Amino acid sequence: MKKFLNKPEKFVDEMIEGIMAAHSDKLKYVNDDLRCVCTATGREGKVGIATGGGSGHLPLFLGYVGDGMLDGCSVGGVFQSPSAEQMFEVTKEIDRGAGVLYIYGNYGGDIMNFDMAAEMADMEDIKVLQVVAGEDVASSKKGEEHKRRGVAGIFFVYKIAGACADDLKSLEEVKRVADKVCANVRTMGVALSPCIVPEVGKPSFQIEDGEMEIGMGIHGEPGIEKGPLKPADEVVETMLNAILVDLPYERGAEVAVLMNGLGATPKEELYVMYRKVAEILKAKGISVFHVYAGEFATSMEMAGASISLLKLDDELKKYLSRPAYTPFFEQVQL
Amino acid sequence: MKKFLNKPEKFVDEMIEGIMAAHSDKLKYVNDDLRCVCTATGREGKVGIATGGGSGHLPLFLGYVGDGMLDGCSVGGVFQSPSAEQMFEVTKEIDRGAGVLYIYGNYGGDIMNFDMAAEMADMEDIKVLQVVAGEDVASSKKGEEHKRRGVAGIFFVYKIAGACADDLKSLEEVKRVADKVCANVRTMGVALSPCIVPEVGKPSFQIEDGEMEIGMGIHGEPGIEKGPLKPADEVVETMLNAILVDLPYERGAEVAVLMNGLGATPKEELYVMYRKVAEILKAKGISVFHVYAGEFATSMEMAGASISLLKLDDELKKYLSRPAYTPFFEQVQL
Amino acid sequence: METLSIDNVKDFLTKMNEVAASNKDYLIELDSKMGDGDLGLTMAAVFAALDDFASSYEDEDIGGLLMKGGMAMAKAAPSTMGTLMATGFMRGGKAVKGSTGLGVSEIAAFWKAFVEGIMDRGKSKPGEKTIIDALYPAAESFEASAAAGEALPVASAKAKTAAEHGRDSTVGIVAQHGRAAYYQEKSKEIQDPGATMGAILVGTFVDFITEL
Amino acid sequence: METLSIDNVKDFLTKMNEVAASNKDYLIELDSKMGDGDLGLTMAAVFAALDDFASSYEDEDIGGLLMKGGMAMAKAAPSTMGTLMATGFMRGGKAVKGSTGLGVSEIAAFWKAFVEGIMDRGKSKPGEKTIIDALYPAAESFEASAAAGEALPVASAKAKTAAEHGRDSTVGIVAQHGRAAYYQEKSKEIQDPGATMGAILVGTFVDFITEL
Ligand SMILES: Nc1ncnc2c1ncn2[C@@H]1O[C@H](COP(=O)(O)OP(=O)(O)O)[C@@H](O)[C@H]1O
Ligand SMILES: Nc1ncnc2c1ncn2[C@@H]1O[C@H](COP(=O)(O)OP(=O)(O)O)[C@@H](O)[C@H]1O
Ligand SMILES: [Mg+2]
Ligand SMILES: [Mg+2]
Ligand SMILES: [Mg+2]
Ligand SMILES: [Mg+2]
Repeated sequence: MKKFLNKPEKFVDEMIEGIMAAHSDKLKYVNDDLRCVCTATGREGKVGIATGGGSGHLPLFLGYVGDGMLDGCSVGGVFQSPSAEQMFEVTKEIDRGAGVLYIYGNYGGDIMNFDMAAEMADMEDIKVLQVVAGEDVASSKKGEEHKRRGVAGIFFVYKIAGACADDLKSLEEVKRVADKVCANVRTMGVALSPCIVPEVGKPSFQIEDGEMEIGMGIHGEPGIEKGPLKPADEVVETMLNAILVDLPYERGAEVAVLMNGLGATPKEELYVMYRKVAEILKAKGISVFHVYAGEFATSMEMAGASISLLKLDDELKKYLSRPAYTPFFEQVQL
Repeated sequence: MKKFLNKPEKFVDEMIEGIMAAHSDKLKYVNDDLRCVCTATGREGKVGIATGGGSGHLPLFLGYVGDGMLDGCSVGGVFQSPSAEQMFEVTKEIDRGAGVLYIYGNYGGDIMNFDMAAEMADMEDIKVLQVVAGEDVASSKKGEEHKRRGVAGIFFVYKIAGACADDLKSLEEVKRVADKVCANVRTMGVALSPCIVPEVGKPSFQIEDGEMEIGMGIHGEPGIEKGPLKPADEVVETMLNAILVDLPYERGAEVAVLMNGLGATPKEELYVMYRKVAEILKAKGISVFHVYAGEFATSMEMAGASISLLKLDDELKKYLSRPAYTPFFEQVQL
Repeated sequence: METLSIDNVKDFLTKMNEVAASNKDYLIELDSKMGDGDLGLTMAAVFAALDDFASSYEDEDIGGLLMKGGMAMAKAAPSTMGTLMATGFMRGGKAVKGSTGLGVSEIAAFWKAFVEGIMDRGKSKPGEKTIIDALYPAAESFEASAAAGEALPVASAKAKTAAEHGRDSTVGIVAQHGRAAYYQEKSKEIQDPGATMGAILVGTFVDFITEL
Repeated sequence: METLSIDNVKDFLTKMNEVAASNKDYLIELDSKMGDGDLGLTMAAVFAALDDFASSYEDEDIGGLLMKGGMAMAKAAPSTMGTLMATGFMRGGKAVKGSTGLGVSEIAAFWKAFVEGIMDRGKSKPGEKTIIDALYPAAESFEASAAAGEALPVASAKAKTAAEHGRDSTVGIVAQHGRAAYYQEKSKEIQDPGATMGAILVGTFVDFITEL
């Protein structure tokens, strides 16, 4: 294991301390719990948006806490859910009377704990609604969308729900918009190499030399196609076609594209891939409103990428275009 | 070699095509040469800033072409200088009568070609001045600063010179400010794994299992300390102390810090490192104005990081704080 | 003895704390086969927190004790089973809110709500190789006994057997939840750690009653 | 024959184009030992571009021909030697701007500016295992001959020998520029490809003159 760290068991805490040391002007701890982070300044009457999940996916999840996006986040160990208690503490902190929306990925531990946190909040009369993002088309077949894992596409849910809450819309309204994003976003990933959980010290899954695994999850969950690494154009075709038929995205549709690097894969390769994405979309008569390319949801040093497509309408476009400003993500008005 | 690409010899062109497909609203080619890129819209009377260098370092160099930063860039093959001719074409395109400033890294091939381009520009009465960035303290000892390689610190030169040019300052003035940045920035890097030039197909240098190389250059140029990977805190101490004594940065100084990932190293680790950086700077009475953390100057999938410190005065602070907006870098007013 | 007083309940919680502590290593070993091995630690932690809370509980509403005790457990340990156990006590307590003594029917109501709370929280049902497989039959048995008007000792004995059978039934089925599910077929031959813990919980409760 | 007319110069450039082409594989092989092996390709490309430009050059200013020819070479190939050769012709041409015939002293001035241009561009000097090691002695020799008023054939013969000695002198010194420098000690025993090309250039020029 070649990583810049001190003690593996201190990895997450020291990472958070580093983030706080760098961005204390924007972020603060909730009652001194390193694993509970929220914006330095809340806004009265605004719906609070909370997320949470395991570490090892920066900018997920903590990185999207900031202006125009999220208000708070609970941080778990590497690939582990934070506790219901921590989620509840964040909930209390960010509630400004307008209620709190939970947005998180479709993983058993997280669901269980957020449900629990919601129950605790309910006991203290804090109104909580939940949106569970699951858009990885490789993780479950059509018809079983509710079983799909949440991956990079959750970025769009954060961005758009965040802008909507920023408009001081009601909790129900912010949830409605967030659900709309979930309904219109699809993702497919491909992995080239595994990653190492510091406390484990060795890869918890393998990808053979010269092999790739299409559809593999960000924790190494098995994918749908294992085999020799193909040329970028072929890989993109397989991924994008699976995405396109799933929603489906049809001729005349307008989309936002997210080219996401899993960690080790350089931007050069993301753009080689995007070249083909653009070619295919053009041929299919699907227009691209905006392209995001970079690292939005990672698995530490894992090599690989994911492609996400969000089908837009005027409302989603309006909120996607709004400026946002967090320590990990900045966007001017599009 | 595990990379998303088609033919290795098409890697750079297809990468640029992808970038252009994604960001054609901001960038355009100079007379249809893929390797010559500039902003879609120039500004009359503004000093043009051009850079250029080899590919494989995104966001360097192309990625900083945009509002508030650079006007044009010539792109070479992976780790190879673009041609003087391409630099010259970019120069002609971005000259708006106020002259053009070249800002590039201290590498033989680039120097030779930019000098040549300047001579060609001179023959066509375009006023050109040059700033060569070299701030890697590991690459040459004190007293031989002129031999130092330019690495991630060039980001600060781009950002500040770009803001200055945006103020419609004169060519001489923009150069003065850029030189001031060069004089006040220092960088030190550490590498954990090599990278592969697509056309070569195998690593052109090695780092043994469990080993690190402090001071290694972004093309694998030999460093100053080779040995077993140490705990992050020790690595940071070695790097930062070398930086601090070099300028030197003294008690009371105010700095901007750039924590740069070389490619495969995840943000989690950059922040574990920053935690120690903040601790050391605090102990030394050096205050931090702003922290940039992410991938600013990479070597494709190389694992490693670099730390850059820029000593600030009011002028540098003013320009550093200005907003900037390129396809690869966005900053709101600080 | 036909009804449990709040002091009986508190004594049970103290005993359960001891039992969880003494089973720590056993549960760690079991959970290590196909989990992350934390089960022993979490169980010791949550039942210590519950006992701790109970000893400082002033009111005489047993439901409140168990419900708020569940909240205390939730704060003590994040892992799946910690959250599920906490949920069980919260929901079970809610079901007997206001009672100052627990008879067979209250006890049946408690376990029924307990297991349903876990099923609800875990989106799981019997036969999926989880703690449910031990708790569900036990709850059913208590319910039947209550309906048949059986005495507490009799009802208890039946419930314990039901829980143990349920635990044993997890051998031979493929895990569908938690980390074990990643192992698919390989998970078949292993006795589910959660179900094992479930049987320990019911068994301890029953033994406590019979010793009264 | 004591002075070269513009047609002589154009003929020389045509011959140089042929020579570069015929040395392509040899130079590739040489540059492959410690470089990227492109030298043969670049040299063929730049001299083809130069010859091409010359044939379409109308004016009779030899300086202008060589200077603008250098510009044309620069566009033809990006690698180090391409840029350096182009620089040499641009600077050399500048030095004899306006002349319609080249005598020994103009030729000396041309080579002097040629090599100084390269030294300036490459931030290099004699003894650093580069093309300079071949060109510098040749330029010096022409200068001396001009000062001594020697005839062109005599001056040429001396210059050629000087260039060859210079080329040979690169064996045994460690490379300080370009890719070869990365090899440090290992680069010692190899004859510098650039210096080899430098000697070919001067040699071809001299042979051309003597054959006139
Ligand atoms: N969705 C679920 N519903 C009910 N029980 C579950 C569920 N997921 C896991 N379990 C139970 O939890 C046990 C593992 O608990 P624990 O070790 O705390 O999990 P982890 O360490 O993976 O968080 C399993 O043996 C199983 O009985
Ligand atoms: N700074 C320099 N000054 C003068 N000559 C140089 C310099 N650097 C390299 N050379 C010459 O260039 C030759 C290599 O040319 P070339 O193959 O074009 O380089 P590359 O392929 O690395 O760009 C070397 O043999 C050397 O003679
Ligand atoms: Mg990375
Ligand atoms: Mg990367
Ligand atoms: Mg466990
Ligand atoms: Mg070469």
